[in-house]
This record gives sequence, C-alpha cells and structure tokens, in this order.
Amino acid sequence: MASLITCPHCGTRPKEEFSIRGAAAPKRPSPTAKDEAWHRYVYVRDNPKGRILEYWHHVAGCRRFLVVERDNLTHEVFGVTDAAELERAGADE
Amino acid sequence: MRYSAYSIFKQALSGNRMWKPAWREPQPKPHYDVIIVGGGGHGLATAYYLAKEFGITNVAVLEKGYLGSGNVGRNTTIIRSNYLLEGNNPFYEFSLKLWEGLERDFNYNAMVSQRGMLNLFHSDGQRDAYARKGNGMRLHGVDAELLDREQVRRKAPYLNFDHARFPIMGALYQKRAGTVRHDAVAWGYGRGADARGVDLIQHCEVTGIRRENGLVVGVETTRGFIGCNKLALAAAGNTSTVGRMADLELPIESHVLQAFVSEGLKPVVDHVITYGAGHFYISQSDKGGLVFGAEIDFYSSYAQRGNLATVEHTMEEGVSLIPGLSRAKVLRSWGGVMDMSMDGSPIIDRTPIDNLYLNCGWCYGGFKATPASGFCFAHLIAKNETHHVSRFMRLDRFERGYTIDEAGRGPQPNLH
Amino acid sequence: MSINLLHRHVLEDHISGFETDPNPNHLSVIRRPVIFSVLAHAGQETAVAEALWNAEDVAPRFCGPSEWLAVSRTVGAETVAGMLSAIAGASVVDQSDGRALMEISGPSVRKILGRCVAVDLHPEVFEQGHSAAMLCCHATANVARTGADTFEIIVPRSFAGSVFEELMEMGREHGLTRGFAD
Amino acid sequence: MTSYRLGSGGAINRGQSLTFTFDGRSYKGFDGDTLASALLANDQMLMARSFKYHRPRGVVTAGSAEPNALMTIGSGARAEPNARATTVELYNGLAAASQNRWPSLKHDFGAVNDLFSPFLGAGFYYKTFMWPGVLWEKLYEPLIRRAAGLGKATMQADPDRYEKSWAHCDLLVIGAGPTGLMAALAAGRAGVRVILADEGFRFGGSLLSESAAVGGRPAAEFTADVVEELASLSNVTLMPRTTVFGWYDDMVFGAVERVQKHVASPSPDLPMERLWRIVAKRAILATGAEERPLVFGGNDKPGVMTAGAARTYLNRYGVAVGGKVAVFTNGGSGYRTAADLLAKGVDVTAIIDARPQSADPVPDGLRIIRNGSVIATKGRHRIEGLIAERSGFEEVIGCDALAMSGGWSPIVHLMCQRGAKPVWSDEKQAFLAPDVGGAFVAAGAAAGQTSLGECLTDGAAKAHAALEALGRLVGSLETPEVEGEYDPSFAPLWYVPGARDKAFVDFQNDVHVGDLGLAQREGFRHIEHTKRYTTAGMATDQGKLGNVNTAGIVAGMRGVSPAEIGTTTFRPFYTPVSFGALAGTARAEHAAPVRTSPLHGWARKNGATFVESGLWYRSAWFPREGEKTWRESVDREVLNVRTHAGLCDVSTLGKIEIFGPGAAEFLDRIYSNSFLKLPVGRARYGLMLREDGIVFDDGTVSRLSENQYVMTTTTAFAAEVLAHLEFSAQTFWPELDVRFVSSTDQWAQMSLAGPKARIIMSRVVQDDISDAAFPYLAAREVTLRSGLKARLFRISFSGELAYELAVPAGYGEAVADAIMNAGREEGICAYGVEALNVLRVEKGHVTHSELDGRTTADDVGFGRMMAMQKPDFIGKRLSMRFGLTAADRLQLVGLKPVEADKEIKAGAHLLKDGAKPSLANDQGFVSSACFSPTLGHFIALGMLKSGRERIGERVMVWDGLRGSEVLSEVCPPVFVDPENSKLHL
Repeated sequence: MASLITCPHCGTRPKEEFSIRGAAAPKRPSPTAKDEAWHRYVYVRDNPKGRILEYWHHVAGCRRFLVVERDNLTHEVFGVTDAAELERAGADE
Repeated sequence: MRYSAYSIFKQALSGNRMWKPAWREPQPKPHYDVIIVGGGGHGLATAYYLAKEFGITNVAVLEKGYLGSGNVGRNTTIIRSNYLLEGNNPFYEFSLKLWEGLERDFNYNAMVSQRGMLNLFHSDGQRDAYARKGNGMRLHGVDAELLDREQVRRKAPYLNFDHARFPIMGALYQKRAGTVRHDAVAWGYGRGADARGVDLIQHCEVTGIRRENGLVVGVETTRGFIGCNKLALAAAGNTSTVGRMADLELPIESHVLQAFVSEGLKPVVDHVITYGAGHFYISQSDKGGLVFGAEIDFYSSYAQRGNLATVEHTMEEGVSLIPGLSRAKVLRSWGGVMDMSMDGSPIIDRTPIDNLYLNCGWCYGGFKATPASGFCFAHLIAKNETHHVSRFMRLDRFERGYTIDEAGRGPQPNLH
Repeated sequence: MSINLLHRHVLEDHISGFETDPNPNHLSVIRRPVIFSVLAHAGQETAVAEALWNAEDVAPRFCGPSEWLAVSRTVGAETVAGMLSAIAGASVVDQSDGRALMEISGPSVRKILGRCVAVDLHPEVFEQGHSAAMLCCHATANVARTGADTFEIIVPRSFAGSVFEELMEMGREHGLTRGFAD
Repeated sequence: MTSYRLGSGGAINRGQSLTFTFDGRSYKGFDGDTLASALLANDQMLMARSFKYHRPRGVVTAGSAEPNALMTIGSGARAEPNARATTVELYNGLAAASQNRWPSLKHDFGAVNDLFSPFLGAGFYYKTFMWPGVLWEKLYEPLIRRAAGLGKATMQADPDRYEKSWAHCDLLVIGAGPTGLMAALAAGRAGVRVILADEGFRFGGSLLSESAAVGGRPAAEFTADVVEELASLSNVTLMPRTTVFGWYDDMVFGAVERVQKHVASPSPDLPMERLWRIVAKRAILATGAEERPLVFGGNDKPGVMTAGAARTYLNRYGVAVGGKVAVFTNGGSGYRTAADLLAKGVDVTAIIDARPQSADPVPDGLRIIRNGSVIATKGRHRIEGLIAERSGFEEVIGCDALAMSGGWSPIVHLMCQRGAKPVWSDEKQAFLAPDVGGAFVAAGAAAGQTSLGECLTDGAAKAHAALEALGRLVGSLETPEVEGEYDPSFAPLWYVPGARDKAFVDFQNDVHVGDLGLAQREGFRHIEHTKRYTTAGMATDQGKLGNVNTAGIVAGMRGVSPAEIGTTTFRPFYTPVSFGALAGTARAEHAAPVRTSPLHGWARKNGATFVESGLWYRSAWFPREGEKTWRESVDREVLNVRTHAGLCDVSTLGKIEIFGPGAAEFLDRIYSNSFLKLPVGRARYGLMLREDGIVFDDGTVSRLSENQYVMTTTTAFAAEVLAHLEFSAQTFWPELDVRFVSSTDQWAQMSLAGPKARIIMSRVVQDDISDAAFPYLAAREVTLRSGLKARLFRISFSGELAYELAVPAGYGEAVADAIMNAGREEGICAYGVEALNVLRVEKGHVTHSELDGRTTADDVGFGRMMAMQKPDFIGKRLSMRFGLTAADRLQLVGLKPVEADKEIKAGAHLLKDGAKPSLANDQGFVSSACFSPTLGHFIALGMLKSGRERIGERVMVWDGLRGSEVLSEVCPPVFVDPENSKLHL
C-alpha cells in the first residue's frame, strides 16, 4: 500500500499521486447531532492496529476521494472504492 | 556502581571483567504503587523522577520489547525549545533546562551537545512567523536570535546560497539547542531508576487493564496479572491500543516517520539545521553519521518502516539544501510509530478513570521532551496535580476549544 | 480604440530560436490546440461519455469518472464549444489557453517517458487510444497513447515550462529534439 | 614491489592496461579489475585504517560486504568518500586515497588508540567525560568529533546529472550469479517481461570465480553463452551495475544503477547514477551467500581474508593474494581455495582445519592441521605468519596471506526489510530467508542451497514456479551438469578460543569478542542492546560479515541457540546509496517545478523583481531608474495606485469553475456566510472555515449564470481549497448535483486599481462599465474592443475603485500591454505584490498572516458575517466551543506608532505599556506591518487580547529579537477610507 494504490478509475498508481486525508470511519454527524457527536467526529480516532478505512485523494489522477481498506501493520490493501459510491451505497441501505 | 574516569581506569586494569549490569532483570512483584506502561524514554524518565523527586520507588515499568525499543532508540536526537505557543514554550524550555543538568544528575554521559540550531527561513512570511516565535521565546527568557543570510552563511557556508529554488533569507537560531545520544537517554534513566528500586520489566506486554468499581486495580500481562494503585500510560505509538483496554477515547492517530543516517563522514555539519522550504532537518552525530529526516509518510501505520517516495523526497530536500551531500551515501533508513495528536501537541493528564494517567500525543517531537515529560508526568502521578508547565496539555482541550495548534493546520493529524 | 491582440504560447521562449531538424525521437508542441473540460452531471456520465466518443473532430481524454478533456487539433474553439454544449447533461469549460499540448514520439519514447511517469506504458497495458491523468515530471498531466510510439501529453500552462525542460532533460540520452507544430 | 598478477587467466582484458593512483602513487591494472584486485596485484595489501583503533587493514572480501577497504575516489566536487575498493570498477585515471589516517596510511597517529584500548571498551564514553560539565563541549566533544567518521564529504555542488526511472516487469531477478542467470533464462524463454539486475559490472556472480566446469565447458564460457542469449531476448532487460537496495510495499523495489561511475570522462548526456523504481509481479532473490570470517585472535591483519575472496582474486582477476597462503577453515571452502591456488602455482603453506576430520580431497603434498586453530597472527601492515594451535601445541607458520572460511550465510537482507525476521536453521547453521508469501522467493545460495548444481537447478525451478503463478509456464529448462563440485558443508565454529590478540567481529567499528562479553555482563543482552552498546553491525557494511557471528558468539556466551538470539532488524539500504541518486533531478533551481504566470513576460518587460510564492514566481515590485531601495519603488507604486491607477498581476489566485443545480446549496454549506441568494452577475466575499471552526481560506464567488459560478481562492491555498470542495462534494453531499474544475491556468487575471481605473478600463472594454451599469461587486462576461471575450469583476483588495479582468492566458501579455497603453496618459504604473500588500494593510484586509490557522471569523472581525441561522455549514458547530468564543481571544486591531518615525515589524509581540517583558504579560503580536506612504508612517495589523475593546489604548510593540520597543496606539484596522467611499465611485 505504501507504494502503490490501485485506483478504481485510473489503475495502479504510486503513492506520490495521492494526498492522504485520514481516517474514513468517522462520519460527519447531522447538523442537529449533539456536541459530543461533533467532538468525536472531528477529534476522536479509533486508531486500531490492523484493518482500517482511510481516505486517499487521487490528486494527480481522477481527483476522486477513494476509501482504501487496508491493514496498517502489514500494509496489505483489501480494497479501494470511490468514496462517493460508498457513500451512496451506504445511503441506500 | 558509579561511573567515572576512575572507574574506567580501575576496571581496565582488571580486564573490564568486573563491570556490573546497568540494571537488574527482576521478576514482577504481585503489586506496585505505580505501574508505568512503556519502557521507552518517557516511561523510564517518569519512573526515574517518581523515585528521585517524589520518593515513590515501588514502581514497575512494563516494556513489551527491550528497554528503549521504541522511538527513544529510533529518532534524530534533537533537543530544542523553540516553540511558539504558550502551551508549549515553557514546557520545552523546562525540558531543555533538565537536559542541561541531566548527565551529572543520572551519572551517565548521554552526550548532550548544545551545538545550536538554525531554523532557516526563505520568505518574508516565514521570517515574520519566526520573529513572532523568537520574540515569544525571549519573553520567556529562552535564547533566540534572528540571523540574516550572511550570518547564516558564516555558520554554515556549505548550504545552498547561490543556486537555490527557495533562497535562504536567514534563520531563527537557538544556541542552546542541540543533540543527545538517544539510546543513552533510555539507558541512563533506566539505570538511574533501577538503582533507586524501580523494577524494569522487559518482554512483558500489557494485554488488559483490570478495573473494579471504576478504578484500575492492575494489568494483565504476558507475565501474569500485576496489581497497582496507579496506572500510568506512556505507550507512544501504541497509546490507542493500550487506551482501548480502559475504554479511553483518544485524539490520536499512529503514523510512521522515517529517519536516516549516512555513512560516517568527517565532521561537516556543526549545527542542527532545518530547511524552511520543506521539512528536512539534519545534524551530524559524534560518530560522523549525518542524521536526518523530513516529513511523515502521511498514512496511518503501525509498521516501523516507510516508503520509497518519502525517502526520495527527503533526499531531494537534502541535496537542495546542501548540494555537497550529493556524492555522500545514505546508510540506513528506519521508521518509528508516532502518536500524532489532533493538534500536534501532547497530552499529560488525568483520564476519566481516577487512578489512570495518560502521557501521549508526542507526534514526532517526543525525544526532546523526554525529561520534562517524565518530570511532569511523575509530578501528576505522585501529587495528583498538574505541573504548571504542562497545564495546557489537557485531554479535554479539544472539546473545550483550547487546542495547542503550533502549525495551525487544524484537526488533521498528518498535517502537524 | 481598436486593438489587435497577439496570442503567445507559453513555450515560446523555451523553443523559438532553438529549433533544429527533428531526430527520430522528437517532441513537438502544438501551438493552438482546442481543449475543453467536459463535466458530466449526476446520472449523465454514460450518456456524456458516449456522446464524446462519437463526436467528430474531437478526441476525448479520460480524466475521471465524470470528467474528460475534449481535444481537437483540426477545428476551432467555437465549433468545439458548439458541439459540446449540445451534449445534454454536460458542463464545459474552455481550457485551450490553460493547457499546453505536446506530442512525443520515436523509438525510445517509452524509455524516456519511464523517467517521467510511473504508469506502465507497455502496449499491452496502455493501449493505443488509452488516456489517463497522471503525474508527469512532477506535474499533473493527461497522457494518451496516440500511436505505437507516440504519446500526447497535456499539462497545465503554468507548469508547461518545467515539464518541457524536464522532458528534454530526460530525452538527452536519446537525442530528443523539439519544435512547434501547428 | 612484487607483482602478484598471475601470468594468465581471469576475466580481465590484459590487452587494455589502465593507470590509476592510490595515495598519490601510480599503479597499473587491467580492464575488468576492481580497484582492490588491481591494488593486490601491485602488492598493496594495506588499504585502510579501522575506525576506532586505527588498525592497519586490507581487504576481507571481494565484494559489497567489504568492511575495511574503504577509500575516497576522485577529488574536488567529484570526490566520493567511503567507496569500497572491492566493488570500484577500475578505469584509466582513477585516483583513490585512503581515509581516516594522519599523517599517512602507513604511519597513522590515531593508532595510539589501540594502546589505550583497555580504557576504550564498548560504551566507555557513556561512563565518563561528565566532569566538569563545562569541559564536555569545550574539550571532550571536540576531541570525539575529531575522531568521527571515515571519509570526507566534498561539500561542493555535484557537477553530474542524476535521473530516476520507473520499470515494470513480470519477474525481477535480483542477482545474476548461477541461480539468477538460470531463473532469468527460464523466464526469458517463456516470454514474460524479465528484469535481471546485478550489483556487479559483469554478470555471472560466483561463476566468474568458478573453476568447475558447467554444461561441459568452463564456467566462464557457460556464463557468456547464457548472457548472450538473455541479451538477445527483447522481453529481458539486463541491468548490470545495478544494486537492488530496498524492497518496499506492493512489490516495489528500489535499485540504483551506477551508469557512469566507471567512466573516466562522463558524458553530459548520461546520468552519473540512475534510481530505478521497479514494479514487479514476482521477484526472485538470487543474491547468493556471504562467507563468514572466522573469529580468532588477530583476524583483522591485512592479508587475512575469506577463502572465497582469495579464490575470486585468483580465478576472476588473475591475482594471487600472496606468495605463501595459509588456510584456516571449518569446511570445504578452504580446501577448494587451496586447490585452486595450487593449481595456479601459488604456494599454500598449510590448511588449518578446525574439524577433527573431513572427507575433503587433499591436494598432493598439502599439509593439513586437523582439529587446529589459529590463535594469533604476526606482522603489522601485512600478515607475516600465524600461530597455530593443536592439542595445546603451538606452531608458527609463515604466510603472507591467510584465507579463512567460517561457513556461509545466505544473503537474505532484502527479504527481511518489511518486518519478517530470518529463520535460524540448525541443519544449515545459518539464518535463512523468511517466508514472505509467494510473490518474492529466495533461490539458490540465498535460499540455503550450497552447491553450484543445486543453485542452477533451484534458479530454474523458482522461475518455473513464478511462471506458473503468472499463468505463463511453457516447457521446462534443463539444468546443466557441473563437473568438479566440492563439498560445501561446514562445521559450526563461532569463536576460536585461546586468542592472543583481539578477535574481531565487526572489523570496521573494531568490535571484538571482549566487547560482546562486556555488553552481556552489563545487561545489554538483547541483541539490539548488544548492537547499540558495542556498535557491532553499525558500520558502513551494516554487519554483512559480522552480524551472524555476533549472534553465534552471544548465543555461545549465553549457552543458547542462535535462534534464541536472533538478528537485529534489517533495513534499507542493502548497500549505501548516494543522496544524489535518490534525489535525481530535483535539486538546486530544479528542487521544485516552477509555475509561471501568463503575465510573467509582461512583468519582466516592465522590469519586475520576482519573488517565489509557493511554486509561483510573482512580480514583487517594479523598480525604476533612480530608485535605490525596494521601499522607494513600493512607496511610489502605492501612491500611484491611490492617486492614479496601477495594474497588478493576480493570475496566481486560484480559480474554480462551479456548475450545477446543486451549486448554490453547495456553496452555502461550504462558506460560513450566506450564498443562496447571490444574484447572477454579482460577486461576494466568502469566508471558509475548517470543520473545527477556524478560518480556512477566504476569496470571492461570482455567479455567472443561474447554475454557474466562479470561485477565487488565495494563491497559497488554491490546491487545498479545491481538495476541500472535492472532499465535501464527494463524501458529505454526493446527492448534490455540483461539478467543478480548476481554471486557474486558463486565465490571465489582472487587477486595475485606482481612481482612474474606470477611464482606463473603458478604453479596453466595449461594454458599459459605468457605476450604474457595472456597480461595485458586479461580475460578468464582457467583450474587449478587440472582440476577445473576457471576464470582468469589480472587486478591490486595495480599497480603490478597482476591476479584475480575466482573459484567456495566451492573450494576457497583449491585454496587459493594451491596458498600460490605454492608461499611459492617466499615469498608470505596474505594481507588484509588495505594493498590493501595503495597500491591503492600509485598508485592513486580512491575509494568511492574520488567518494563520488559529483564528476564528470573529477574531478578525467577521463574526457577524457568519450566517448562524443556516442549518449547516462547515465549521458551524465547533466554532461555538467555549475556547473559540472566549472574550480574551486575540482580536484584529490596527497599530500605529506614537512617535511617527518609529518602525514596527511583523513578529513583534504586544505588551501592556509599562509591563515587564514576560510570557505572562504577552498580549498578542504584530501580524503584518509596513510603511504606509499614504499616511507617512508605519502601520501594522496585530492580534491583541480582547483587542476590539482596547481601541485608543497604548501598547508596547516589543521586538526583543531585533532590539526595539515602539510605543503604539491601538486603532481600528482600517487605516484608509474606512467608510468605503472609494469602492463605490
């Protein structure tokens, strides 16, 4: 993972083409959610050792935000999905 | 066993056969007053000061690997106190003062070398930001000088003054900044703590935190249950993992930072230098290796290794800053796990659990903080009250809106 | 006050006066290409893509799932604008002045580009007609294979000088020459 | 000087003689030599001094593991320190110099350290130099630093070029010895894309030193045939002189090709070195094995080297390492070397075999001392003899070289760089490569195979397995027969007891067995502690020769298996890599790409001085004749704008085109102020927050039609803002139909400001731009008098009547020229970003000097702009936190010196008048400061605690750093035209 990411739109690309935004697990709360929920969204990170979801922005490619599912200990990548597609799929559920 | 020139002389005459171990290898006792999780620099310093300054010696330091196997043995050895914000500046200055007296304090030569640090600036905006920082330092009595281009050139004539993409305009200079032999810090604190009765227990991984009635009663470890009155976490990159055992919600994300050493070279770089047009920083060890690094790899990682793109980027910045490096060779790269906090500043605080104490969030600046972190954490644990220089380093500052955002980059840990 | 405005190519200073006869490995800079960004709106991605691929005189270059560059070297900007705005569900932006278009060709082209891009340009992997956005000489570019040994490179205007110089530098070993082409 | 060059043999080109120098003395060698082999041929065994004790040293190896023979190659800006003579390819004119010695290699003053070595044991420095404290920095540390390092870095700019390249393949074979050649051949014939890389300058590896026959012909002939066939395959890329130094995630390998290191006069069209990033589907590690030195007293004397090295010098380079060679071995390797030496007519005095017996064939007449050991060596700059011991009896044996063999360690470095640890094998008495999954496998000697035949077979077999996994297996490759194989087995021997002198484990760092013992006694028992305390394995060879011995010896001291001790962590780089190769072209002026504005030529024509601004160069000011300082130019430009007009390049501001029915709603959520009701044809200033409620960036948005907007951002934040929009659109609100694309590069944008701006602009634009037709904040497409379509915005950063005109970039220069012409009579001037900055400070406009990532909208006086009635916008919720709304926050104010001639500088802090300078009394800081030519004195913007309540108060502007204190008055931040009358002219 640290070297190459296979972008669902552009194919296999080097890390240099991406900008990493951070954990993709926290979801932006609704505007009316409690303060605590907003605090957790912005500041609290689960930070597990192992499988995580992370936003990678393909800035030098398709400029899409990708959700990379990977292991942060072994650096194995399990999947790369367009964030909007994932978001829409989540909304449909 | 006290170390001195005399002890070296005496031992040499007997073939160096009579040296005693630097520390014991004790079996864990069933119960301690204080257990510190993490036998790195901060954990060992905490134990040392608990024993020495606060008379608490029934202490165990639990380390899952060997002593000093974390970032204290894997950093670029820089010490400094050139911080901008009120939440940081006095704390790091306190740390620098402790460094200045440390070796005689713990009878171990950690080679504290106050060779001076140049923070280069390359634009008017950067100069203004450094001036603001330097004035803030001076207000607190910390040494700071603003050097112009020619003054920098006199100190470091080998920097790229003539063909730079981002010309050097000057530097913020802290004369008292410098380097320390990193391993020796862990060993010196460990030896000092051990001599005062602290049990340093290596190869003992904490696997659970046992609580009763809302209080910690001890820890489960790979070497069995060990009870304690107070539990202190100094687990650096593994803070979230250990914190989860006590259901702590933490503003921490673990990242990998690489560092590098060159082949041994005759001394050429006499200061610590940071590149203002990038993140590159460099110094030269007393053995001759150039020790340097740049930015983190940007993704969450618990693997102590980095990627090639970051390696290349580091070298690009290095050669851009010091053209003469081009033909020198890099010997080794390594990676450390950084407990990046959400504002780039650390946490030394109590937790929602009364007898559980937290020390984390050092990002990639933990080494220089080791003495003050240990001292303040020991103060907090022993007296249950915050040392005044660490009073801003609270866990609830994020909720309350009092972040200590030295870089001004907001709640994205990989930008700090 | 009537003004006759001169149009100036960003690489004018880099090339003019330095032109020589082209070698087998040659970089040619297209002086006035027509380049539009085409953005497909929600739900229109497939239709827009189809319309683009069917359009005459325009070569579509893939940028992202709902974004393309429409490139033409044969017809004028107004013609292209007219054609593109007829595509339902698309928004278009004229980028003809915002991008520089170069074409690099010759027997060593893959060796040269191997020093410029990380993408595997082997013909079985990056086929003729294929295009993608990628990092090229430290800048974001759109690279298309337009022939067996020919690639088209589109870069933002402000980066064009740097990219051009780097391409030439990487082509030194193979005697890369350069020049404008209309 | 004796010549040790044999009369014939070796893979050297005797027809091409090369001249080189070592320490100023001239020597001759041949094409195909390494520097080490040529020096040995010339009887130059003494090549270096060790690091700590400055002991005389020669070569121990014939390859990249060499710890001793480090030299500086070349001089001046091309000097390369710490080059291993054993891998440096000889060329005509090569100039080498020894290192770490004074005054000369033969007579080195530093050798006195050796006498004091009892006091300088492992870690001695941690125990002393502490008293008195002041002496550390004045005396002790300078002394230690003087001893530091080996070679000298040139510290001059490198005159050569460097390149980087990517490569992609199905199979990467690392190492072109017998294993690698067979692997590459098998894969090459199957038609997959193969890269074969080898660190040496000639393919063949150990085959080049081989005396056995392969496939019925001499090994060298066999090798040449295979290499020829590989070279003929278009799907195979051969990469000699290429070291694969690192294995990174996702099967990316880092490699460095020494393109011209061996060339007497480098071509300017080729790089000196080239960095390769090789992306491989599969890879085979065929790096062979390293022969282990034996650890006995005096094992570091020049002339003591591994048996394999002696054999390589003999067979590959045609050099005898001595006239009388002794052999000390624990396995067959010593016998093989002895046999080859004898076959070439070199005298072998004896084989001292540590084993009680062996089945190795003994050449006629050769003396074998079984169950023997070497306990000391004689000689100073070259070994002159050794003391052998057997059953308590000692014997002096004369020799001028000693070939030693302690067994073999597979070279598994690369496979262990990603966390996996090598695995101890009792059977092989070696650490073997770990299983790292099928994509990357070890083969041949690197996998613990010991005979040549096994290596050939394994190479082909591992390639077949890779082909199968790739789905490309066709046929199979027959492995050639090997005639004259030897028995490669050996008996473990970590440490030879009875040493009379130091027995070294790490030659370069002078770590001997005694140091390892001391580390154990002092509690540094973990192998990492042992390493760090003794520095074993920390030299430039990173323990390639010594680490396995260290593990074995420590295991012996502790009475456990080496498996329990393990190894230290393997990390890149396999061998050291130059900064230059890793940096590539990105250096000096090319450290980062340059972005040029479409108006760059216009600015240059008008005499601009440029300044870097991120990747851009922007025009800073436009000096005119007679102006001696930048301030004079800037003052003139500012006054000219305030009284007449000026034209400024603002093309670098970020521009984003936004489309779609969801655009209005999107912008409304992105900005803290309201955007839903922005009319078509109008621009609005907007403030973006981060989600934590802190100001992110500011800019303008203009609505060009119902569903089309154009946004401007600051130059510095253009990329971040676009990313922020994309993140928000894609992950928060994918349901909004909004699309955007950057058009920053499409437009040349210029700001025409000043009371004469309208007159001038109307001479260029066809449209009616009277205040009524085109009022303040109007924004729309216009037509220039030439017929060119353009965008015109009536926005102002200076506070003057101002327009921003955007034209297609290619026309930028022409339009700017036209405006300058149109404005000549009105007194127009070009102005740069310095004047722009003064104009905005005078007007109290904030930039990222104020918006430094810690300020809220309210801090800079925009609290009321925040549309808190909106249900949602980014940053809304967290902006309400206590700490962000506290009354004592720093707030934007203006500052002017009480004495008009005093200068205020940005970066100064603010103290209450009369307060002692201290952190407790710190009230804020000066964020921007400049001389205001309009007002005739310095003015500043500052951030002051509860500043807005303190207008009229006097504060001390404290600049201890630059030694000034300026009493100043707190004032509103707008210095010029606070009622905005000029905007609406």
